[in-house]
Amino acid sequence: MSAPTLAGLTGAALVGLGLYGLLVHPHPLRKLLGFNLLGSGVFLLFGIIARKGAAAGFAADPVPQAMVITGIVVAFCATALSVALLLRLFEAGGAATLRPDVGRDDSD
Amino acid sequence: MTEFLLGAAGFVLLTVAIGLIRVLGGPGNVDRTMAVQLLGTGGIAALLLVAAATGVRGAEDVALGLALLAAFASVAFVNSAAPEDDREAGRANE
Amino acid sequence: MSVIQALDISLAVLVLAVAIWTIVSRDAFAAVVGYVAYGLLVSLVWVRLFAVDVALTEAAIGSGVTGVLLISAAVRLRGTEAAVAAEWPGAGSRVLAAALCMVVTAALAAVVLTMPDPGATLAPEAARHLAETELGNPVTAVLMAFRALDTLLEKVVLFLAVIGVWSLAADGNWGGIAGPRRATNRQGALAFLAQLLPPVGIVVAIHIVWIGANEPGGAFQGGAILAAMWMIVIMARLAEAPAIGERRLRLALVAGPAVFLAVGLMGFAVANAFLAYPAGLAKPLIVFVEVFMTLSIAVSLPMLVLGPPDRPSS
Amino acid sequence: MNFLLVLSLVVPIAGALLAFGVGGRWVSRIALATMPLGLAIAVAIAAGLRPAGGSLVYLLGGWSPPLGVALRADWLSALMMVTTAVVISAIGLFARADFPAGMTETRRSFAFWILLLAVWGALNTVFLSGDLFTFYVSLELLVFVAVPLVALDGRAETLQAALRYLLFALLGSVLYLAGTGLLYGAYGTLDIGVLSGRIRGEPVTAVAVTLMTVGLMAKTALFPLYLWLPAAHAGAPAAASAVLSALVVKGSFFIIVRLWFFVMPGLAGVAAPQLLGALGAGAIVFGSLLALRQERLKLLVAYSTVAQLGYLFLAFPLALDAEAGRLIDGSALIAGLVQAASHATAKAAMFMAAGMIYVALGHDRIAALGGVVRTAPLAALVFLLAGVALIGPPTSGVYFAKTLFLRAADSTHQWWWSLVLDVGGVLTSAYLVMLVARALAPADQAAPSMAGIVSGQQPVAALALVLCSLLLGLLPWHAWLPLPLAVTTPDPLSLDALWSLVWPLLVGMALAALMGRRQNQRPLRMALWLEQADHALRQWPAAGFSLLGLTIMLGVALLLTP
Repeated sequence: MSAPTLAGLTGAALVGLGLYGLLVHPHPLRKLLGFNLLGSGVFLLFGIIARKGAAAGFAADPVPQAMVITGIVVAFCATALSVALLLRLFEAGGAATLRPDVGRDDSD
Repeated sequence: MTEFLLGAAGFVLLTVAIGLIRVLGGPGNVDRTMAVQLLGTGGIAALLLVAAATGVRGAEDVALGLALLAAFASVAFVNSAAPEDDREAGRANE
Repeated sequence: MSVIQALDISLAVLVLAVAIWTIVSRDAFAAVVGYVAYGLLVSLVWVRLFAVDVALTEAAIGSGVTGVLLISAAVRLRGTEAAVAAEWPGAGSRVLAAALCMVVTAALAAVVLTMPDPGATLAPEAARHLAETELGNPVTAVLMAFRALDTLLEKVVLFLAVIGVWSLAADGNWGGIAGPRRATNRQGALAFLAQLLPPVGIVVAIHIVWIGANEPGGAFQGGAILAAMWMIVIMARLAEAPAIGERRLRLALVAGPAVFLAVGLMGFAVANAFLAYPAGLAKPLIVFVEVFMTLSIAVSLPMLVLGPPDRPSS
Repeated sequence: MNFLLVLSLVVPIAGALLAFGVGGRWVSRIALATMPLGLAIAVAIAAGLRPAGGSLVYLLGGWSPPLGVALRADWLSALMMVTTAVVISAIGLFARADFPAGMTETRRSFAFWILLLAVWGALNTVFLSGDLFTFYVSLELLVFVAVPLVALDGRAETLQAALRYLLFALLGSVLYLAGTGLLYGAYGTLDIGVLSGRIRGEPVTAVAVTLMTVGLMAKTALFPLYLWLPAAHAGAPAAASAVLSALVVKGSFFIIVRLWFFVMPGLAGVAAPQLLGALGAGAIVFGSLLALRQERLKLLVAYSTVAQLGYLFLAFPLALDAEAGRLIDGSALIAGLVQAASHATAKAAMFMAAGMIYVALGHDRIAALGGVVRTAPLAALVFLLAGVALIGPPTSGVYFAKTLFLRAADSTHQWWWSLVLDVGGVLTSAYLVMLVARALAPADQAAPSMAGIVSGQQPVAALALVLCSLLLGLLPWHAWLPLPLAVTTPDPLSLDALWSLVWPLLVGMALAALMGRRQNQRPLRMALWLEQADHALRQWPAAGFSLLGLTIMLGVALLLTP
């Protein structure tokens, strides 16, 4: 199996793992880790596409590479904003849960 | 020569893997932070070996970046893991 | 099986193992450390995919700065895990969720395995027009010329992220000093490291920005390293974090997108299209824009990691 | 002429950067000064598209696709851009009182005005982009605008709502990005025009389109993926809620439209559009019934958004030409977009009215709305008119859209969608009738203590928007749309027109009486089930299952398409 295919399969597996972490793990920080794994799996899919697009003397297609760089930057910004929100939520409410306030509109 | 470089990279990666198993398990957070240092050094070695063997240009800069940022991660750990009372003292001082 | 294949497979196994660790580990801090290790390993994978620019970005952002951000968050959120643990869905739900996620993975794996080789590509197009950009690095050409709008908008994303983080401040702290208060201990190894590393880091960062035009590297990777150096200095308490009301800070934050936008608008007049560069001046203009983008990145990243202002400026 | 496309996104973004650089009192001035400019640009672009069915193209940097990125304006872009410009300008006018420019810079007003400009730039990018990856970046721009707006008040519950929104929206973006990458890998381009010529009905297309569509549905909060919407839209300040509910969710909807109608119109098959329509129908019924069960006015309006978003997705099954086997960008799509524009104007006004009522009464508990007609007569009037606009009297955009939808349902022999439309009208009437009944009740004895005073400009801005929505049906649409359309406005005093207005109100009254909240009375068991289902769907595990299940259903539907 070639290196790009292997990387692509790793990416596919990471997408599943990240998705599971993001959807199932209750702690927001761990959801965020899941999101980052998911994103990085998607980027690896771009990586295999770039590598299989090697042509014209380039070892990899530059267009998907550029998109991944943009994607990594955006993912970082997203992580930073989430962390800031989470820490602020923790300070304001003393808890770090995403469960919607039970009973506010179901109390009766 | 290529095979030798790759073999060496594989060996480094193997030691890193074994180290990771030991280190990620803890028990303390300091132990775990060592995992990052371990990979910082081991990863750079493996990276340079692989790059040399496969003829990837520009990998030296990745190695430089990794070296700086692995150190940076440790700094962040030391910084955020500073004992609470130290912080309280700081608060009182200012 | 050749040596390189064995190496690729063990690398993939290692990446997946660390990724699984970050999901299943009980302790949030351990998971975050696992994630930092994961980022380092993934940048190795990127080198294997001959995408050195991406490897550099992943090393700098994906594991470096993100790692620091998450490590400090994990430390500050110590003790919140026990309360949240009660919200775990039941075992049946978890198995079902895992099965559904596996379906997604299987679909993607099938796509990967049936992907044609060589696949569709824009590399020949990029190669044909590379000379017009006067650059040697095709990735930089895509980022700064062919798809310049996306890069410009990405810088606006970064700018908005800073506003988003700042907007979480308490009202009374607006304009104050970014980030939580730090103790004033100036002694020790940390301070020494913070004096030792930055000179090296600054040189490396300038090198990476400069060669970005022709070799792997560029504004973001260089800017990220500069940002890391500044953060080390702040963390070691050798310098105070800036107040977010400071004019200089604000100008530095918008310099990158603003200069990019201005040069792009200049294209209307001198190169008959928005975001076009006049012939013969493309490379100098691109480097000019990249210098300001590096500055903005080097200032934005620490703002994002430090968090909203926590106290009024004196 | 074509350079206007560039200006329409550059002007608001440059305004945001400038406002940030200058700071202080200038932030709101720069934002307000940008508004007439942006409005003029949007109108000029729309005017430039006047020979119906035309389009404008701008090649950025002079690079042509597939390597470069192109901006394209057509009638969809023009309609949405003008709507956005009008709504943003009205919100700007409305927000002047809530986010004043004082001598010292304040956090709320600094962030709000810059974000308002940024959301404009992001939306114009969405409407003009001809490139799938530029869509991704602009989607992210929208996230980074919307989340801080939700959290602007800084209370713990709004912070939590913002975090839930952020995480779910990020998930949506990543899924969208994955699909984009797969399409690029398969066809070597991201340009919509080039891609539509190359795309084929292969498994990779099915997987990519599934991931992208589900990601975008999560961002549009299409039922059942709305876990983040009620708390986020109800918790933000009124002006911000108006931006979020009227505009931001339309951005991701617009990209779904671009993807299905302009990238792969021939590959949608029969099952997948029906599935999208069914989710829309689910949203209409579920969202409206839940709106009836809310205790707070802003939550009611938010659930009404969940319901109204459902209408937009009826465009997919109704646009399907079964014989040709493709989605036609004809009257059903026009109906969908006019519905989007009508909802944008009416809902923005509704949130403004809810905000003014909150200020006037000091609370927004529906049970204690009595006397609002005297305390805040203008706000109550705007709210009522906005509700009427959503039901759709003959001059309104909603009526125009509904007529086209019904006509499409008729001509494609899909009677069930007409039924959905009728039920939707009845349900909308139901919560409006319930609110009117509450508002006309005598005032509470306890005098409102926290009450404030609504500034004079605010009702004017809201009223202007509501009138836009109410009169949208009278616009000479045929000048812009790609096909000749004649929706004759019936004589509003004719018996038919009156009856079509009265019967939903009557049935709505009955429903409101049955399902609404009343004191000292046990609610129907069905109402309790609904609330439990809603509560479950707003939890992460259930939302996750819905998302994964939808992914698999849509994927199977697309894979099985011949």
